[in-house]
Amino acid sequence: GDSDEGGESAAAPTLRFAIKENFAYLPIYVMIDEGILEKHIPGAKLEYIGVNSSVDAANGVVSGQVDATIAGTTSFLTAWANNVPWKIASGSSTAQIRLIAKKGRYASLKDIKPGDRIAYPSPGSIQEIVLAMAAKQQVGNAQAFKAQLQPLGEPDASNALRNDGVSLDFTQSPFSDKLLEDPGYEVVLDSKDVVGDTALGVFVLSDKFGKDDPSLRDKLTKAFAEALDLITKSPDKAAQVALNRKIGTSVDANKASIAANTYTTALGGAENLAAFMYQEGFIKREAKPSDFIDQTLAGTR
Amino acid sequence: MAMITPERLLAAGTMTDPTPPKLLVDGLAVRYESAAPGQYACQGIEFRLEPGDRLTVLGPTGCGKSTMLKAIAGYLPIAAGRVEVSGRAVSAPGQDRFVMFQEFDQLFPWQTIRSNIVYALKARTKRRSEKMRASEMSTRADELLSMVGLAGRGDLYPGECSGGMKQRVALARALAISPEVLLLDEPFGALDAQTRRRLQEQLLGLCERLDTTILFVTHDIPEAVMIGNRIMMMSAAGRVTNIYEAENHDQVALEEHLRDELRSNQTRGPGAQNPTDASAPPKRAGLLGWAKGWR
Amino acid sequence: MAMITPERLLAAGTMTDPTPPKLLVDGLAVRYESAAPGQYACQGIEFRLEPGDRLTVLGPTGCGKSTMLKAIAGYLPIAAGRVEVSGRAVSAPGQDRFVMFQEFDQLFPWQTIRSNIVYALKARTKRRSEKMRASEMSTRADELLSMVGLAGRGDLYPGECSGGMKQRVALARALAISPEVLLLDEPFGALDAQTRRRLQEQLLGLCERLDTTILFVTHDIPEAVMIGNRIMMMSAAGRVTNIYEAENHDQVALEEHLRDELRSNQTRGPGAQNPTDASAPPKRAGLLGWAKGWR
Amino acid sequence: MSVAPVTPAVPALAGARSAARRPRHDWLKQLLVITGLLVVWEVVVRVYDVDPLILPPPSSIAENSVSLIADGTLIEAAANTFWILLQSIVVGSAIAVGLAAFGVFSNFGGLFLRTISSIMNPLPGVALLPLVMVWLGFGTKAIIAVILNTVVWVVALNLYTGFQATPLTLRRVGRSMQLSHFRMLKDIYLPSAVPSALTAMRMAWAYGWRTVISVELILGATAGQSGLGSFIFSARYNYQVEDLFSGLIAIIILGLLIEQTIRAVERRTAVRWGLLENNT
Amino acid sequence: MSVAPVTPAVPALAGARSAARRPRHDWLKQLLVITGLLVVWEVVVRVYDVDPLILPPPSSIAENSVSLIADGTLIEAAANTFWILLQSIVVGSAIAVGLAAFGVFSNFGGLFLRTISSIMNPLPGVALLPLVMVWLGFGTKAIIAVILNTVVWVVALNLYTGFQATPLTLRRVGRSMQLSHFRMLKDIYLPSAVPSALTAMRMAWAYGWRTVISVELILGATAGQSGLGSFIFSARYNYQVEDLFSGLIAIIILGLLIEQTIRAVERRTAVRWGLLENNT
Ligand SMILES: Nc1ncnc2c1ncn2[C@@H]1O[C@H](COP(=O)(O)OP(=O)(O)OP(=O)(O)O)[C@@H](O)[C@H]1O
Ligand SMILES: Nc1ncnc2c1ncn2[C@@H]1O[C@H](COP(=O)(O)OP(=O)(O)OP(=O)(O)O)[C@@H](O)[C@H]1O
Ligand SMILES: [Mg+2]
Ligand SMILES: [Mg+2]
Repeated sequence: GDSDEGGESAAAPTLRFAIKENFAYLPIYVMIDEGILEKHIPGAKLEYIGVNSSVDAANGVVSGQVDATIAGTTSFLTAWANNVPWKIASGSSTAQIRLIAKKGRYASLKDIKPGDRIAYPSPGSIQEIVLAMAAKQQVGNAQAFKAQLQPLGEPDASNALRNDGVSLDFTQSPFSDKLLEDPGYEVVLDSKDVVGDTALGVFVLSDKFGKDDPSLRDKLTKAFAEALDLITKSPDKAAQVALNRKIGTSVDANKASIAANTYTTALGGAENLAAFMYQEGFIKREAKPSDFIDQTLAGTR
Repeated sequence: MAMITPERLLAAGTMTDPTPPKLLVDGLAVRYESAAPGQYACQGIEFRLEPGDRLTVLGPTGCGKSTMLKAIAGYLPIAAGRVEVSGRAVSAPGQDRFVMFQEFDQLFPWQTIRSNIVYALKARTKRRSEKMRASEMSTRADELLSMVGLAGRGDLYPGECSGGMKQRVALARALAISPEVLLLDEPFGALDAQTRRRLQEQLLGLCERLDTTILFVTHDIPEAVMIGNRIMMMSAAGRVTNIYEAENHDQVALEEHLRDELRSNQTRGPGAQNPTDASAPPKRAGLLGWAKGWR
Repeated sequence: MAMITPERLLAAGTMTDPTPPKLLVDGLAVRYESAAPGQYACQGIEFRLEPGDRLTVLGPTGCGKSTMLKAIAGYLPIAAGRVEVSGRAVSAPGQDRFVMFQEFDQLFPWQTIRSNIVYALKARTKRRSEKMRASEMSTRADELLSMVGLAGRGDLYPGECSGGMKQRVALARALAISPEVLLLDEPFGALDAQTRRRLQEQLLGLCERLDTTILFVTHDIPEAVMIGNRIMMMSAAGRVTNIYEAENHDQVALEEHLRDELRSNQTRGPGAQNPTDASAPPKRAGLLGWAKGWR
Repeated sequence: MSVAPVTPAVPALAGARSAARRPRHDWLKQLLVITGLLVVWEVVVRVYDVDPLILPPPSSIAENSVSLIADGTLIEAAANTFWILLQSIVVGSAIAVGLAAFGVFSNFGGLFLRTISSIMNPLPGVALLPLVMVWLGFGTKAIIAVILNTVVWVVALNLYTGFQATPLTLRRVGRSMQLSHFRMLKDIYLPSAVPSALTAMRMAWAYGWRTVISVELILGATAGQSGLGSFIFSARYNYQVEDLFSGLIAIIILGLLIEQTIRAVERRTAVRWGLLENNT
Repeated sequence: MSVAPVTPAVPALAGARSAARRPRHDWLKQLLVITGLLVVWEVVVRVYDVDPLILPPPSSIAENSVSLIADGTLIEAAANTFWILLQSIVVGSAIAVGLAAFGVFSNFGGLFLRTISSIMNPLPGVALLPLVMVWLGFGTKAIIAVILNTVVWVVALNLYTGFQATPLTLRRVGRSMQLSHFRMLKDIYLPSAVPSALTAMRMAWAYGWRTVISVELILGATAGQSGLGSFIFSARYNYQVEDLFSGLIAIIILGLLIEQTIRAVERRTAVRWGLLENNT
């Protein structure tokens, strides 16, 4: 179509998103399915690239097949520190991550005994870093629980917690919600108490994206911000989008999951996370916000 | 030429002998699954062998001799009739009968020929709860090997043996089992005249001393007459035509008679399919002419 | 008994005949890898065959007859000497020579016996750029089958054939290839006297009409004398002892002589390993006694 | 010669005893085995009181499967994945035949095949994925490439063993007929390796399924086309355990159909030719 | 009889021509193959200018590997995983021998083996994981269970084919000797199935490695003991691509050593007995 903003670009651009069917990626689905992207970049061709983790997405960025995705902040930083050419365009969500255990066993991290196993998604994930920060605060040693970590995807981790395969599960919604429906479980640690409102999911653009037409980066980021806005204002619509995309089981359940997160462009606290990771040796490259946040987009956020 | 008359067939049903025969075959018929319905590879086979009997079997190629042997050994399902060893009806293989096959691949290729025989000795002693030390077994294996002319070659693998050597090892192995009834399928077919003669004599000597009962398939008429105390002739249709007592006949006349009978047994007979009628000298000029024109 | 003298060996080096012979074997020696150093399965084999020559080979079991055939066919590396077909030195297998093996497993088990022969016909026509329609091939295959007494049985698989039937199919296949030199390893060993006689005659007739050169290993002395226009005798050590021209001798006397020579060739001879000396009648009372006491 | 042949009477032959030995109702017996397994499953689930989130009883899976089949979801997903797998196995087997032939026709080839397969075979998908993604992108081509790496080695190694075990005499006959390498392969090595080849097919399908299921999640969750792998994973993520098992049952049924096909081929070839014992 | 035997003179035999045919320096040739592959790799990386985050050149991997070996990390991880794999393969092969024997000794057994393996074999790990965790928890036992599911079917199917292909005559000899089922298995079926069994071993190791690597991450990163799988995965998640490849190279080297062992066994058994052609 002929839009006032994109009129000069000769051919319609192709946007390639690395996605996965879960709530972290909801803003991208909403941006597309609610016509927001079409409004900002008319006629854009879309390609979806299913990924299993941020590592796959990063590899896609390296090989030039992925333009944009949502990544965990810490996963992003690990990749960035290893020279993956991508930058944060915007915050996405402050997903609520909770360490859950059976009721009455752990008042704080201090009660965790050496034999207890803690399930978490994968090395380098937000959970690992948040746990390290909490360990530093509560026990005085960031690496205190390193040897007890059990990488375990969901829903295996929740099932393992139910069956005493692990003692604690560091997980996010909807899995945490599902567990907490059962009064036999309680939250031992909430990410909010450790890192506050830090954006734990970030919207990331490949450095190569928009080489020919730098305005695309700007347009896409604006569209993304609008999608976040829509999720916050009309969670029903967003819940329906999720369901259409085979995420979640019902609109009501989805609304609850959406409510558990804050979808916002704010990036507050990412600097602290980066500094902590560098300080504790999780990354080897000193991370200054000006290096990993797309400065040209500062105004759009 | 002397007058030759065959003995009556020793049908089991008509017998009233109180001690059971070593081997009784009564109305045996065998049918392969893939064969046409009603077509038997051998049929109506009837004979009885007393201890020490040596029955040699003659018959045109493909007439069912090996099939009969395999059925007696218990490898093939019996379509009709029965087989008894010392009065026990048998339908599965057992150490009371042991077969030396016509094929060259009956030795275990993963054992030296000595070990092949030692293995048979072990199987035998285990079965009969006898006791024999390993060194003793090895010695006996070597004795058996030297008996079949393979002294000092026990370390060869079957794959390193000539055809005739393999067959001799197979014979030695059968002797090692020392079964009640020895079933031999053309055991000397791959041997030169000299070695063959020597092994025939060895076998005869052994049978006489041990009273071993043998069933011996061969294509060599003099061999049949020399080895057998009784000679059985089969027709192309897989039936027994006659059984002769060797001692009742002049050897030369019997051989001549058998030659004639074998000739007349070449076709499958009335009612059966007639594979070819080529007992006449080759008159198929057409066929030869074809081959000539073709080169 | 007539006086028998062997012909001189036809050593190739002494020949000045301008036309090359059909098959020239000159100083051939073969050694198996697993054999002791310096031990040859056959050695010093020398002969030359003109078109239509039929050389039959006799020798004690395990003396190296099959080995020699396989080396001439090009399957085994030659340790010394050379093999020439029509003047061309050969070291790999080819359609100019074709082997019928001693073993029973030489047919393709996945094809009916007719298809086995049709396959050979195809290989032949392809090689010689001849043309033959499929239906024609099938007809010729059936002709060949009926020639070996298997008319109407072309649809059997090799696994459904008796030993003798398999060998006859193998012979028919070799004839289908119609090579310059036919190498036959005991082709009639598994046949009854009657069928054997018929096939001998068929083979002779065919060879005479087609001038096929054949090398024919057998254990049957009368067969060797009947088939061969020349007869070669080998010793246990794998050497040629003598070659006889059949037409120069009285048949009965020659057979008798060959029998004697075979007897004296049983041992490996001076310098070679002597596997056993059991040509005497079995006097091994110890061995037989052992077996007796043991039952 | 005055010999009257004495022909013993052939007893009346029922013919039934040996005729009934042929393998019949094979699938019926197989059904029996499966029913047995299902009963064991149902009983275990009930006796150990297994959480249905971990292992639901077959009865409730069956119910669920019926509805999934009715609305076409399952069949479409299975068909998509099956099609990809079929392509991969055809291509992979062709490559494998080439490799195995190279291995058997040349000494160096044998060494090469054994070396490269002992290098490539144990490499987990994680090592190949980045490369595959770079060179083939994230679509069907990439999935096929990863499955190929599974299929090729299993088929090539089995075929190579089968080729090597071809009886020497048969190989010699072929050489004397001066068959080309191609004809040696087609007419001698392959028929004689049929038992190994069929085992290879069995395993290629099995490992192919495993691979396609796990790879689809990573590479194939592309919008338009959804296969059985994505179906299973999304069922798993959404705690629709019955859906998950319905997906697995689709795999199993396809696997059994393939087994029946292979078995039929086996009976018509290897068993008929006497290369394999027939014990159905 | 006055026949003077005429013995032709045997020409002087060098003996060298045929003696040098035995397979020697096999590993040297293998090294050559591997060097060739490495050179191809290095050239491809340089020519296509592949990002080292995706595929580093062998030279830099080598450097990295040396330091990892020097500090013991790699060797310890490899040893841990190898040990688990070895145990699984021994146990798995034992089970497989039992299944294959059951399959060949009874008609029902054959049907059962084919049915259950065509059910179990294609099941991806995702289906088994929840059950394994419930019943065996985390740790070595669970890892072994998952690897067993890989090993058992591949070995059982190959052995079953090998058993079935045992020549009829040899089986008949065994039956006439009235060998027990155990002896039939040990002395007739197994030796005759050695070529299939060795192929099975090759594949069991290969697929075992694949499985252990992916399963270790999920089930086995137990506190004290860290295996090659965890090593590789943490390398991958931390973008230490050179570490990842060093881990893979450890797998490859172990794979080559195993191949050499299997090859030696093969030469001493199947090739020596004439069951397999020897083309080294
Ligand atoms: N496995 C089989 N399936 C079907 N038919 C068979 C099978 N084996 C043999 N036959 C058929 O049975 C008949 C008898 O075969 P058998 O092997 O008993 O003959 P034979 O008398 O031993 O012959 P030979 O002297 O040639 O060895 C033949 O017509 C043959 O075609
Ligand atoms: N593959 C082999 N490896 C090692 N030695 C072998 C091999 N094949 C045969 N031999 C040996 O070579 C010698 C000759 O064997 P060959 O098969 O040529 O004998 P033959 O004359 O054909 O005997 P037969 O008449 O018994 O068939 C024998 O001593 C045998 O042990
Ligand atoms: Mg027979
Ligand atoms: Mg021979």
